[in-house]
Amino acid sequence: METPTVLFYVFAAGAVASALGMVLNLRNTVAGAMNLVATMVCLAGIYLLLEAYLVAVIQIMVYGGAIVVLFLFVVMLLNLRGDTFPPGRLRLAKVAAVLLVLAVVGRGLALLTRALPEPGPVPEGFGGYALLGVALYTDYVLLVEMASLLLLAAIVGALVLAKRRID
Amino acid sequence: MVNGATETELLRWIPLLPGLAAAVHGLTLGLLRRPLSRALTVALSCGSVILSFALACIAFWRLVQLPEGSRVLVDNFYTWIGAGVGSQVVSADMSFLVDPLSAVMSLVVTGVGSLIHVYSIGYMDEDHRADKGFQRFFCYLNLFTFAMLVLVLGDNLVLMFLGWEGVGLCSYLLIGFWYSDRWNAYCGSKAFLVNRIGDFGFLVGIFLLFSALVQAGTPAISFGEIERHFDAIASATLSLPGFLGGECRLVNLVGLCFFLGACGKSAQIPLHVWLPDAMAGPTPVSALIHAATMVTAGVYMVCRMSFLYAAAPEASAVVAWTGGLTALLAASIAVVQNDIKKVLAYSTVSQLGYMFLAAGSGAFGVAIFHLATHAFFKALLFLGSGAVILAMDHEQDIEKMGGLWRRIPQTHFVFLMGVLAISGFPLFSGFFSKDAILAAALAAPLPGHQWLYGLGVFTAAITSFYMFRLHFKTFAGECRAPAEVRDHMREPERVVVTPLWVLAFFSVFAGIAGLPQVWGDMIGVENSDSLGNFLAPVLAPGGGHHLEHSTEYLMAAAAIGMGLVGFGLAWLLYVRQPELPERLAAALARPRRLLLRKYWVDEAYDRLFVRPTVWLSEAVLYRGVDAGLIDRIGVEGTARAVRGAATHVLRRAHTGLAQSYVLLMIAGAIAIVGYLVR
Amino acid sequence: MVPLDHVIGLSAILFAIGVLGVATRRNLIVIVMSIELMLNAANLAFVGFNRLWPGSSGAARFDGQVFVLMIIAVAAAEVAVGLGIVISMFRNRDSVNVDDASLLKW
Amino acid sequence: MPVEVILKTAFILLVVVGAFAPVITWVERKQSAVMQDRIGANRADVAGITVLGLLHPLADVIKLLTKEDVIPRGANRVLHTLAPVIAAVPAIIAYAIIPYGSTYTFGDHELSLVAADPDWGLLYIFAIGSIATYGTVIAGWASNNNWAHLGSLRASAQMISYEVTLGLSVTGCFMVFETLKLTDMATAQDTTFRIFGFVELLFGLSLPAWLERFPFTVPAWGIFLQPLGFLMFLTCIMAENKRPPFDIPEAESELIAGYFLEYSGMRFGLFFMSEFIEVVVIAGLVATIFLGGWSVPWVSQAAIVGTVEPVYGAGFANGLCLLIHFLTFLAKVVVMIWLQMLLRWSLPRFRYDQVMDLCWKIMLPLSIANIFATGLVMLWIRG
Repeated sequence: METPTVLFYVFAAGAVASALGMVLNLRNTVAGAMNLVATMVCLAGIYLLLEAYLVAVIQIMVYGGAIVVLFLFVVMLLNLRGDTFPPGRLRLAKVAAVLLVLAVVGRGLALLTRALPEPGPVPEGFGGYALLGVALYTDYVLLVEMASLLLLAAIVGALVLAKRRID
Repeated sequence: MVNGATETELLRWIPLLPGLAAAVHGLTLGLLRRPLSRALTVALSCGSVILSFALACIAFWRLVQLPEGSRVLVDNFYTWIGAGVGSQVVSADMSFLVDPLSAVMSLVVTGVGSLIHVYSIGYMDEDHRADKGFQRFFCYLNLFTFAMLVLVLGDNLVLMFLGWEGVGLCSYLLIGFWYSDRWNAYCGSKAFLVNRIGDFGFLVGIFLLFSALVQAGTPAISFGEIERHFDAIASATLSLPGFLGGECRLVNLVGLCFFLGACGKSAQIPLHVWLPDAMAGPTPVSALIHAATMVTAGVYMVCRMSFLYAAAPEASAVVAWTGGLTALLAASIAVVQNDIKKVLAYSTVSQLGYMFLAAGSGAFGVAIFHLATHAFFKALLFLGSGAVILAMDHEQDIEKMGGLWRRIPQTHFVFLMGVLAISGFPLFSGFFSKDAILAAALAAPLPGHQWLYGLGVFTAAITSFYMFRLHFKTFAGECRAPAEVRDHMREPERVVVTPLWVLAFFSVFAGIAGLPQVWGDMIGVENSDSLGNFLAPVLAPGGGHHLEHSTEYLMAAAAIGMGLVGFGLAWLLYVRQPELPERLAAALARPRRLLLRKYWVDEAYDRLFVRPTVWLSEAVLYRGVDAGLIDRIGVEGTARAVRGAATHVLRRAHTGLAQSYVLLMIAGAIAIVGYLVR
Repeated sequence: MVPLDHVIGLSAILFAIGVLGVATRRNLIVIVMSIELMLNAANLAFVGFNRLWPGSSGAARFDGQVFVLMIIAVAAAEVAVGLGIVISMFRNRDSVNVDDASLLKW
Repeated sequence: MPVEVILKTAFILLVVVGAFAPVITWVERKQSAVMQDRIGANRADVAGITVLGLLHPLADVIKLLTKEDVIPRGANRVLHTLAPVIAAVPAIIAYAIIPYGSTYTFGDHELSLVAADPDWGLLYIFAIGSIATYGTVIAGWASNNNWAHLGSLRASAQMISYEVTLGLSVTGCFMVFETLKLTDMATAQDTTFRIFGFVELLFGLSLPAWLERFPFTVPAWGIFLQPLGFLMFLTCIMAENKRPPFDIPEAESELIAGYFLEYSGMRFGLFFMSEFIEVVVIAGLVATIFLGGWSVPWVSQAAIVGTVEPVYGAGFANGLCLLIHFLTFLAKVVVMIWLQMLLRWSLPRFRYDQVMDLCWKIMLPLSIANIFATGLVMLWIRG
């Protein structure tokens, strides 16, 4: 196998393992968050292999650098050391859900055996910041504006939600 | 877009300047909730309108520089509404057009508008009512100027309609400017509603015309395009339901629809009822909107569509006859009015009737000529009456005036100039324009054109009579005002009087611009009708037969004679023998009552339209449909059904455990995806 | 060459893991993290498909990658609001257990 | 993998990690001694030879390596072990993309003095920097100590806040140089611009003759093109490094030592080292983006090579050029390190709210204004 293919499987295994690590780590939220970071980094590696360079960097910058740090920040702010909850009331339903999801994923993976075509060569500058930036500020400029508006709304919303009321 | 037109970016600023000023006013009033300082308001408003006047002058100058055949300036600002594909593409552009017709109109609008803006500085400042809103007034006034200029300069029907509605709105706002008085607000609503009827007609006309053009395969909405493709639909017919007369020529129908719009805006029978009540607004408003500019929009529109009316003789006949009858009826009502502004209002209706008489007779240029002269002398008369009202401390009843010529001589003099002009005193502007109208009526290719001429001449006599009656009762004789008013009476300040002098100058001399050829021949001037010649390329040629010069001299003599009769009668009744009118009133009680009640038109409308509508709204629509159907069954019924379902069924699904909802959601998603993938 | 159907398969697996996290974990923070994981899975699919149809030279297509950038922006907004909710819930109910957020039930 | 890359990597590691960082610890000691009017850092000796105190770093390493490695009770063992690594690795690998020389032609071989030169250049630094946050945050959390906990809370807030402004402050440079690649940036700065050129642009006049006679040219360095950007970038990146005056996560007087309170031995050493490595990285970055990198002011590479080549041949010319460039770059880095030391020992520590206010209320609006102004000027100049 070529190097990229090997790397892909390495990253894929890492991503799955760390994702499972996040979901199954019942005791330690911080460890879960660190697993999430690992997933993000693995995915960024896969993005690089898929020649989506800007997306890969932004994945690390935003997900790794901002979003998960926020999670950690909140965990630390609330000082959540243990994650022990009283037994829930939906255990049977949850088991059913797990089985259902697994079945569906299995079915979905089975569909993938009719392989996708081999990707062709990419054009010059594909995935680089220059072309992507041009695309963002011409074809997708409305999207960018909408995103900015959304972020503004989120900032305001988060402030209103989280600010301490001063009586 | 007109071929061979000269592009210029100048034109957009003519309407935009007042529009921006209005926007600034509106924003400061609406957002800051604190008026700007008086000086700033004045500078902004008057400055913008005067600048706009200057731009209009520049545009006019450039237009004149162009060779005669291609005197068209356009400014395609941006595409406002685009529609259609391929050969069917059509767009209503935010595009302004200055051709001779709109050049004259824009000069009148901005010129008279500037003077009235300046006049308003003084007039509104002396207004001491509780709800005075100096800046609000100027805001509306600017907005009006903007809308009027859009109407005049718009190069397509849609844009014209935009301005058309805009001026209607401003008219409403300004009539009800002192809205704390319910009567004013009522008058504003009345004007608005009556105008809506006309607007509806206009709109239907636009739709008819457009759909006909689309069916002919040449969709067009701008005037130039419509005119170019007009031949395709000139002979089209439209089948109407039987009770409406079956087959009908499309142009006639469109012409009538447009004329209905013009009736509403220009207060012609049967939609004339709003204009006298519109006098509830401040006097500058009456002068600007309800005398000089907005009410003439109908005339302008008919002239703008002159090619259509030229091809629709039946519609033209209706226009001419409506105009003639309106002229007569309004003049007759004016004879008995005692409110100084009401007299002028009816006089305006009457003069507008003259304009339509001319337009209907095919003499569109003459209509515009009279429009311009009327704008000057009627604005002068209104502003003069405003000065009188100011001097009389807001008294409008001429029964309580009299003898004012000694106390306010300047106002008296300019007012007299206006009276002479409107009465058709020889060599004054009104003389020439009215004479031209009468000549056009006599020469019109219409059934009963002699009768139309007779109507016009008779109306001229009445006009002269009521105008001199107004003048004598206001300025002559003894002062009947209360002592405290009489003693404090003085000439208004300079900012009020100066516009009057300017307008008086034009009232007297504006006739020269459109001196009919017959008088030109007399004094040896070639092509003396410079206005008519200037306008000729854009207006459809009138179809009337030519009149002999001798006939025209005779007609002029007749008109002068009629004017003198009216003057003499007024002099006899109100100066010579002031006790005679009362005796006459007693003797002619019934006709007088008919005139005082304005031929019972308002009452008839009230019975016929207003009350049934109110009843229908109240009993059927409100109690039946709204309260019964929508509220009881629709709103409350739905609520009850939902509540019932929720309490008995849906409550079970509400476990309060977020994850149970998540599970349901996942199940749903799996179901959907499963269905899609299968 | 990266096998694209395995990329899509990985995306599906990660998404499923995220769904499991949302469905089974009761820690609100972990639930939000699992949602992030699901978004990432979608991103992976987008990037993969974009790689499959990269456009031609001079006319490169970035629909998938632009989508990913937008999803990242949305995710940032979502996290900000979501964690704001977590904090306010912790402040009011002294817990991050979703089962405790049940005041509005019948 | 080509040998060249391995050699360059080894060179960087040797210079930066092996030489610079230890020396800087010594420089810091000396600097503090100077600032505090004492002699300082002159005791460590090998057989009586002190070498100006340069042996102190060596002594430090020996001490740190031999100390007991303590993991406190209740700490998360894995994360506690992992944290210093996460902190140190990004600092070291960040240096990979900083060019310490231009591209030189030897025969048919092109030698580019940079270990890695990805298209997305500076974004790499941002990505690395964002990962570095975790080291700090995890360290405080895993220590199971309230002071450490507070320190990492502060650190996380401070670092994500300043990352925003960091990116925005340098955007002006992206716009001016029209690239994200650090090598391209350095090359773009290897030129000059006429200081009064804007007069011609602004008024459409040519310069008066008496002014024209002076060679009023300035190196086209980032610091002259983006003075505000330079100040803000320096501030932000120093705040990212959490050294005084931005050391509120450590804040000896309040939090004892902040997030690495519970670390000892070489684990502490890693935190300690990464801080100094970052100082070098910062110096290198700032020198590259704002001080022209390897470029010699007023003398471009083409000028050097063009002058020497006819006399001594192409190989020698390029070699000489390489040497000059590398030394220039080294000099700039040293200047920037000195500047950081000076600031670190001159300014008192900010309060926490001051740090946040500085970021969100002053730097963020300023950096956005800078971007707008840059854009406007560029539009104006380029029509």
